[in-house]
Amino acid sequence: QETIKVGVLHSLSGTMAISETTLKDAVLMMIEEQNKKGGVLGKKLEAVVVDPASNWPLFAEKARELITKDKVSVVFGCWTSVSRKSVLPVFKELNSILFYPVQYEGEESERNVFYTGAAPNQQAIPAVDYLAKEEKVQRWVLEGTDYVYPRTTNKILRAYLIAKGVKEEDIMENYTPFGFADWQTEVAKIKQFGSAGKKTAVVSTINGDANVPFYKELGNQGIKATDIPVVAFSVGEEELAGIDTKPLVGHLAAWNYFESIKTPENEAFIKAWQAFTKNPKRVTNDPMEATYIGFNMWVKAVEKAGTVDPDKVIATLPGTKQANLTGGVSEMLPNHHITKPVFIGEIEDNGQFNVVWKTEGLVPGEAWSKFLEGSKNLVADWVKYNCGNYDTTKNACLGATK
Amino acid sequence: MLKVENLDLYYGAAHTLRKVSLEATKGQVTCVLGRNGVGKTSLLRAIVGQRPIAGGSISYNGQDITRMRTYDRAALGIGFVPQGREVFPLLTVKENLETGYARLAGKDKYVPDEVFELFPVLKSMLGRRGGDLSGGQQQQLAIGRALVTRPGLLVLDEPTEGIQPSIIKDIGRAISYLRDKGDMAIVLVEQYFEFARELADSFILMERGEVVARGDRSGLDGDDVRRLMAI
Amino acid sequence: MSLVHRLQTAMLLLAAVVLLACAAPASAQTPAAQPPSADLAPALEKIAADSYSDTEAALALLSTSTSPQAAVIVAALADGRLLIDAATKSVYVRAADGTLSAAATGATVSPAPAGLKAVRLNNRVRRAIDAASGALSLLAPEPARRAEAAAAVFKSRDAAALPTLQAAIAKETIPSVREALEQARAAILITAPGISEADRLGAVKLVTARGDQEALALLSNLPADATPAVKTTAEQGVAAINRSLAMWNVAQNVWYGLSLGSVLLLAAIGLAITFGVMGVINMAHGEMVMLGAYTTYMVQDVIRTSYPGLFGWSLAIALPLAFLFTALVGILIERLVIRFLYGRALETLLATWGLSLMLQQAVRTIFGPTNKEVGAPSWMSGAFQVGQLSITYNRLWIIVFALIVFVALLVVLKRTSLGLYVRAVTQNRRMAAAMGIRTGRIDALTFGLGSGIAGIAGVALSQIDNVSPNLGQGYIIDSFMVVVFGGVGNLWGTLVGAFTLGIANKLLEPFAGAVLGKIVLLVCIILFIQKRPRGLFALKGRAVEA
Amino acid sequence: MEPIAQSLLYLDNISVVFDGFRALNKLSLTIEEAEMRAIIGPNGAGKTTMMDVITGKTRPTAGEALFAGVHDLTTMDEADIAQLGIGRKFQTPTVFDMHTVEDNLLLAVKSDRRAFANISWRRTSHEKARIGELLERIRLKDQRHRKAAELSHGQKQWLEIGMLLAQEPRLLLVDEPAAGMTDQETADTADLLRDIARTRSVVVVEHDMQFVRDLDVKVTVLHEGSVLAEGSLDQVSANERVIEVYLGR
Amino acid sequence: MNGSGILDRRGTIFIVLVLAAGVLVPASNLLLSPSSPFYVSDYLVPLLGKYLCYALLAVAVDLVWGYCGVLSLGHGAFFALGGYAMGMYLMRQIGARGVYGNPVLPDFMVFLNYKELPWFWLGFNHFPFAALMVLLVPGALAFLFGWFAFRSRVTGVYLSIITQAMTFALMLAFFRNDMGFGGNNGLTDFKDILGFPITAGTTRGALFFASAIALVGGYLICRGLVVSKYGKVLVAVRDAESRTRFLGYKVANYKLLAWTLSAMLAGVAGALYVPQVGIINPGEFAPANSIETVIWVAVGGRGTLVGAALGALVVNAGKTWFTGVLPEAWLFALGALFVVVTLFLPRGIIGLWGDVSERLRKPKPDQVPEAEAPAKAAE
Ligand SMILES: Nc1ncnc2c1ncn2[C@@H]1O[C@H](COP(=O)(O)OP(=O)(O)OP(=O)(O)O)[C@@H](O)[C@H]1O
Ligand SMILES: Nc1ncnc2c1ncn2[C@@H]1O[C@H](COP(=O)(O)OP(=O)(O)OP(=O)(O)O)[C@@H](O)[C@H]1O
Ligand SMILES: [Mg+2]
Ligand SMILES: [Mg+2]
Repeated sequence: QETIKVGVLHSLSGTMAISETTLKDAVLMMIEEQNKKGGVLGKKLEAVVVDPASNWPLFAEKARELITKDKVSVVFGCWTSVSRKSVLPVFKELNSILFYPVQYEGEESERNVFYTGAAPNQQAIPAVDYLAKEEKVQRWVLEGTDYVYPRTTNKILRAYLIAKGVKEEDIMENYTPFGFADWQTEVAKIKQFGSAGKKTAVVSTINGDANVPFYKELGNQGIKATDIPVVAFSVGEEELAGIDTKPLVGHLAAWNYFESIKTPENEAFIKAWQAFTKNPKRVTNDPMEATYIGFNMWVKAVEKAGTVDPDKVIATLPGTKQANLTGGVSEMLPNHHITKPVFIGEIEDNGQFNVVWKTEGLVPGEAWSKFLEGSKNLVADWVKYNCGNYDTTKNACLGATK
Repeated sequence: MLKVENLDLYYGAAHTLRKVSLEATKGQVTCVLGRNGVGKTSLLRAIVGQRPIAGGSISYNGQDITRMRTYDRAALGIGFVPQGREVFPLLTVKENLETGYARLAGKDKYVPDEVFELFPVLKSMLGRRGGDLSGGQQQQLAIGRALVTRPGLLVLDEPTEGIQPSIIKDIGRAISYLRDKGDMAIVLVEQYFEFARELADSFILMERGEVVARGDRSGLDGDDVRRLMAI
Repeated sequence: MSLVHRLQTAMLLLAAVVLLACAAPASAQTPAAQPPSADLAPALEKIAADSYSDTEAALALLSTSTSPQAAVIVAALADGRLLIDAATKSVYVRAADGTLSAAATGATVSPAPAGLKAVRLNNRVRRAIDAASGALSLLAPEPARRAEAAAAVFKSRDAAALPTLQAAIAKETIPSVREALEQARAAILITAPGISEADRLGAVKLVTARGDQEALALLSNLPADATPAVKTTAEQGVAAINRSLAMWNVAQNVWYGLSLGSVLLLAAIGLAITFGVMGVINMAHGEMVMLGAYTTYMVQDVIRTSYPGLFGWSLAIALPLAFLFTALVGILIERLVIRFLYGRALETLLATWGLSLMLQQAVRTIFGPTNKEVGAPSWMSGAFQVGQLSITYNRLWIIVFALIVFVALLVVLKRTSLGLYVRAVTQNRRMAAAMGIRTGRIDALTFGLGSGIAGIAGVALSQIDNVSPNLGQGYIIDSFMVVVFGGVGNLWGTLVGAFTLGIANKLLEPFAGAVLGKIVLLVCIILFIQKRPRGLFALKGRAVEA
Repeated sequence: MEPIAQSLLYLDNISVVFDGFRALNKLSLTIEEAEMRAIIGPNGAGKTTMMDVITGKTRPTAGEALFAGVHDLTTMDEADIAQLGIGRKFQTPTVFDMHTVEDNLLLAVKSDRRAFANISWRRTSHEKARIGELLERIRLKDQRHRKAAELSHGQKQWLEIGMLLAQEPRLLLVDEPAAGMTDQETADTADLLRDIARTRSVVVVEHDMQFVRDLDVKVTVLHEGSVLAEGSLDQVSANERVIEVYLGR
Repeated sequence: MNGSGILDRRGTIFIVLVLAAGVLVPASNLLLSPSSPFYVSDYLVPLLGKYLCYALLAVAVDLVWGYCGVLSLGHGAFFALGGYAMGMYLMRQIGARGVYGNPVLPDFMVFLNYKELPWFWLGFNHFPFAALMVLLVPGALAFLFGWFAFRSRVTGVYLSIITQAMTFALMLAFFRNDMGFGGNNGLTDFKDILGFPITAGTTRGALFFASAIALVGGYLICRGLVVSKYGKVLVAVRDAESRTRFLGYKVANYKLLAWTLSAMLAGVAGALYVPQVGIINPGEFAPANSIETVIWVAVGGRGTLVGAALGALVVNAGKTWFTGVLPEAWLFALGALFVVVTLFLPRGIIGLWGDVSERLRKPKPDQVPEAEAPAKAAE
């Protein structure tokens, strides 16, 4: 019987396996469920899993393999920005579809890519707003791993904070290398910066593995959330599963989904996930939800278009709506980003998050930041302009993007 | 004591030892003679177990040791002074000597006095690293080290190489002393003919991997031997 | 707010606190009903609304409440035991033993109404709780709690607590607590508006004596109405504190360096055996460390599920197990693979690299790719101060532990025959065998020893790093760097190398930042090796060149 | 200073100290052009160390070492010294194990030592002839294509002698050439060296008195790092001290 | 003959095969219809091209490791530098087609608020300049590094570890966003090369062909070196460095020449690699990459050049294949491959050829001589 092939492009080994393997399993679970419902367009879905091994050129190679050799109709994959950047040209050249489920720095909108994770305006900015309003934070440490997502996010945040009247000297930006493990000096620096008499918070864009030693050191040096709260954009339930969270209670994370949010959809999802992984303790997290939304949007779009033909599916996707797991309905926007609610959660001692704040409605993802010099005039609209970087001052689509 | 029969040995495809037989008995010195490259060292290495052999048998004290590992042979009491000294370069002189304790019972773990009597220089250099010694000193260390193991069979490959004349004389005296004690068999490879002639109780003479002559001490003065040792 | 009014509130507060101090412990024991106190009502009303700002406001009310229930409520709130019934807007306290009582009266309520939910907390509320309970427990009977309360007030600088503070200081007999209380008062005196110049000057002096970051913060944020005299004294204080802090800072960085060095030492020391002594370019060394960490995880897992009481001992139990397990794996590896490669040092790189890939994947398959939680026993958590030096217990223990391992290893290698035979075997395997040394056994034991030590390093590293399949990868490069920098084959070199690199790194980091600092350090290593091509503790002489 | 400039090798007051141990102690020695000198002395007297100093392997703690009156050997590196024309045979034979016997000689044959020059190298007929000649002389003709690692100890000794000859140095330092050779070969080596010494300077270290006698040259006895006696073999053999520390009774 | 001619039989076969592939692969991709059994898919062309680049890198590593005994754990750095030089050229070629439409600045500079091009980017819009830099930058770095290291007589593991430190430092540096090389994301989204669209089949084919030529050229250069007397000296240096000095050879110069040349070849390999995989980022500097390169060489057969290239091909093809068919367990397969090769093929895959052909010629006794040289501590 003929099947529709779905590519799964997540690292199963190397440094990123720790995060990405979960997403691979998530896609497999959704495919299984979809097949139970009869598949798509009357055909079963078939997953093609490859391992790009946390190696960025290998991502491009594997993407090419999936599209040309395995002839997949869509790919769910990537976590890091660089892996996405690495596969972009491949998806453009071979005209296929990528669903990218992770929060990222924005400044991008491609015809072939659908971004179901948060853009900076769906995570970073609300988090800062919350801290300023609820915690009366006046002094900011922007602590990140030295790569493009933290750099860009912090650039946006800095511009945003300064626009809100925060003084330059009340912002400290600091970067550490990937996999940084010895946080003593950095944490001491934060402590020092935070003892200047003004309420201080840390906005953490620390990536991956470096988080665990960071939080362990915070705990050791006795920095409590009530003194200097840390709000993180890449620490979720999965990461917390590896830490003793008792000393971390009260530190924050900003996401578009938390496992602890009680909705029927979410409960069903968690149950299905734990059954699928045969592990009653397995946690869910935000990128999984983003994968879930993306997957279902794709299914809907394919059903609606009646074909898996990339051009048709790409044209159909904007406007597709999908109920997310937290009670709202997300919509794929013409800029290929989606609308999402934003939640702020505080870490609890059981490794879950207690939602302390959420946005009123859903926030539409913005591909281009208004706070960056280069992009403040850009909009992405694949429906109206068929362009990902339309310059509203020049009324022209920039560059060579089709 | 030691009985080597019809030994065959190859290096790759090169047939280096051909049906070599040799016997050594307690209280006697057996000399292996021959020009450069005839296979003397290869024979000794086969005896101590450092070279696998293709055919033949080796027995020691009636026990077949043909397939035995080197260290097990050493444990039986085969002591070896290799060509090229092979002292442990980064161990001190003392430590080099102590490696000989491996086969000894606790109460025997000391360096016998005769070692230092024979080679007084070792005593004064106990703390120096083996590799720092001069060539001759290393050679003395190598012999001393073998004596520490209280061997029942002592296998010496050109022990006088690089040693000053006075000590060569001492070594000669020591070998005859050990022989005369009667509890040790000695296999000696020696190019220094005078030295060999004085010590040998019996000898074999090799040529291209084969034994071409054998006999007791008196045979050494034969013309054959002189001719075969010549270039 | 007029002065009179303020005095009145202060008196009230004082009375309340005195009352509370006597009543609070009693009321915790006996859930006897109290008459509802009128001033609790508005607070409870706010709490019932369950919004963070309302709860915060309620706390402000509670901290001035005269009711003995106030302390009970605050404590319950802090622990998440304060429940509300959304339907009736009533508030309950659940005691530690599970009994439910009405918050307003303390009367036991049973059966418990359905649909109770805990009052939600966030950081702002937690801070308010701290301040309130600080104010409420300044006169607590236990000195430790009083000291804590003083610290809380020092932080909150809540002027309302001033009268209570005065009372507490007057009563206080223990010098250290008294000092804390006085400092708390000084903090209020400096920041609160309308304090006399003399008071402020005294306060500034007191705070200057404290000499830490917080003192600095206080002194550099004087209120607008500070007189010039106060300002200059404060400025002098700031300068003095800055001077002493600069010195302490260096010391602190050296301490960080020592601690980083000890981690490097632990990670490298097993390699100093397998690589330094045996000459195996052991790329699977990091995986041995990882296996040690996973052993710790397993031990803790068993303890958590079956013998929770033993948790404090988990690391002590894990140590020998990790050693044995990794040593066993090491011996297996040696017997199955490495032993065929002696004399082909470079090929061990290839084989051990292959092994490291397989071990990583094996762990990933068995335990999953995500981090595993390894907890810290209580004696490993927290920090203490030495002067302005903050020393964390886990780092301290790791340093001690690293040194113990080092010394033990040194003894094994230098004082036992195993050590001698190992070195003999690695220098000349063939000759060692001819001396009667059982080379195979020595090789296996040595590799086992090196691996086992890597394993116990894993136990220690599980305390500060991720326990994930990638754990080992993060240390392998540094380990090689340390061993080589110190001089291959020299244990002292490894020790000195580890601490030198650790301290250099930590002294550079504050200036250059973490990334540049590391780059600078690497360049320094490259240059250093030019000067000493065989490492810090290079062997010299013929023995080496030959 | 006159004689200094004339002598090929001039060692003056050389001392070498290894962590406190004096391996050479104010050693002075001169070797003339086309002179052969035999050096004997107890094990550890410093003979090899002296050669190490001359060839740049060991830097003396004090003293002066001049070659041909102008080159200060204590400041030059090994390659430069070798290029001056000082060749050496080591006490333990050191040859290039992975190279064939022939290539070992080829590497030694006097030629341009610069890297670039050797890239565009073609085997000259001169080289070919020279190597053939040497192989003949050291009796390794049959082994020419074997790897040096496969040679026996004595064969390696010969190969190294061959390499020394191939360099055509002005000064040959020969450390125990006869060790491990049969008496016949020892005599043959002596012949060879005498032959060479007609045009070049040679310093030989040996413990084989028969060999030294065959050489029939001036003998220097070293002891504890300095010269103990000098003269013909018969003269020094009669010296009581020499007998005591070296020859034995 | 003992391999003294530049072209022995093995080498000839190798060159013929590579050149044939260089022509046939693009040809069958461009000329045959996809249904033909000989059709090489669009996916395979750049993939095979990548292998060729890796093979060239392996040959470069083998020159210094196999023949000169310098175990470089940092050759990835030269490869990556060559790649960056090419990447910078390709970035400049994008011109105003970037997402921000800036005619001069690459995208990442626009959103990092660069006002003008950093000086070290100047000139990279000219291909000849970039091509020169592909050679010069790795060459100069290698020369500098080698000049110090070889003169100071840093050898063995000490040298290996400082090469590793070098590539590690470079990796950290290039990861820094402020370095002006795009940080972690590196350089990507290239549009065209020498005016030809980079994704066109013909361009791909041409790049593949160029890689084949480069591999053959690199091989010939290295082969020419190692069979010359220079090569014999290199081997002598590898086996007994100090002895070589006593023969009057300036060891440092010999090493330096091979080292620098090797780095330049690695740079060329990197430069050809980048347009074919479409991205260059600091991950290429990762020490693990360099170690892997060494492993290709060992798998193929150290000190044989052809073996090195073969090893690169086999390991990478294995990796591609395993990551596709055994995504969850491929590390077991790859790890096992390494272990098995070490244990059973001590002279690498190419040694198998030697063994087989030797065995065919003369049967030898079943005695295998045990490892000969006494192991020296780690060197
Ligand atoms: N490792 C080896 N591989 C191949 N051939 C070897 C090896 N070792 C020795 N041979 C060869 O075997 C033969 C015998 O060598 P062996 O060392 O036993 O000679 P020998 O009699 O001890 O000579 P010498 O008096 O020079 O020490 C020689 O021809 C030598 O070339
Ligand atoms: N690096 C070193 N450290 C300590 N002692 C050393 C070192 N190198 C040499 N020696 C000592 O220096 C002395 C001189 O050694 P040298 O090798 O020059 O002696 P030699 O005259 O050549 O002796 P032989 O005749 O035994 O070869 C010896 O006692 C040796 O132990
Ligand atoms: Mg021999
Ligand atoms: Mg000597």
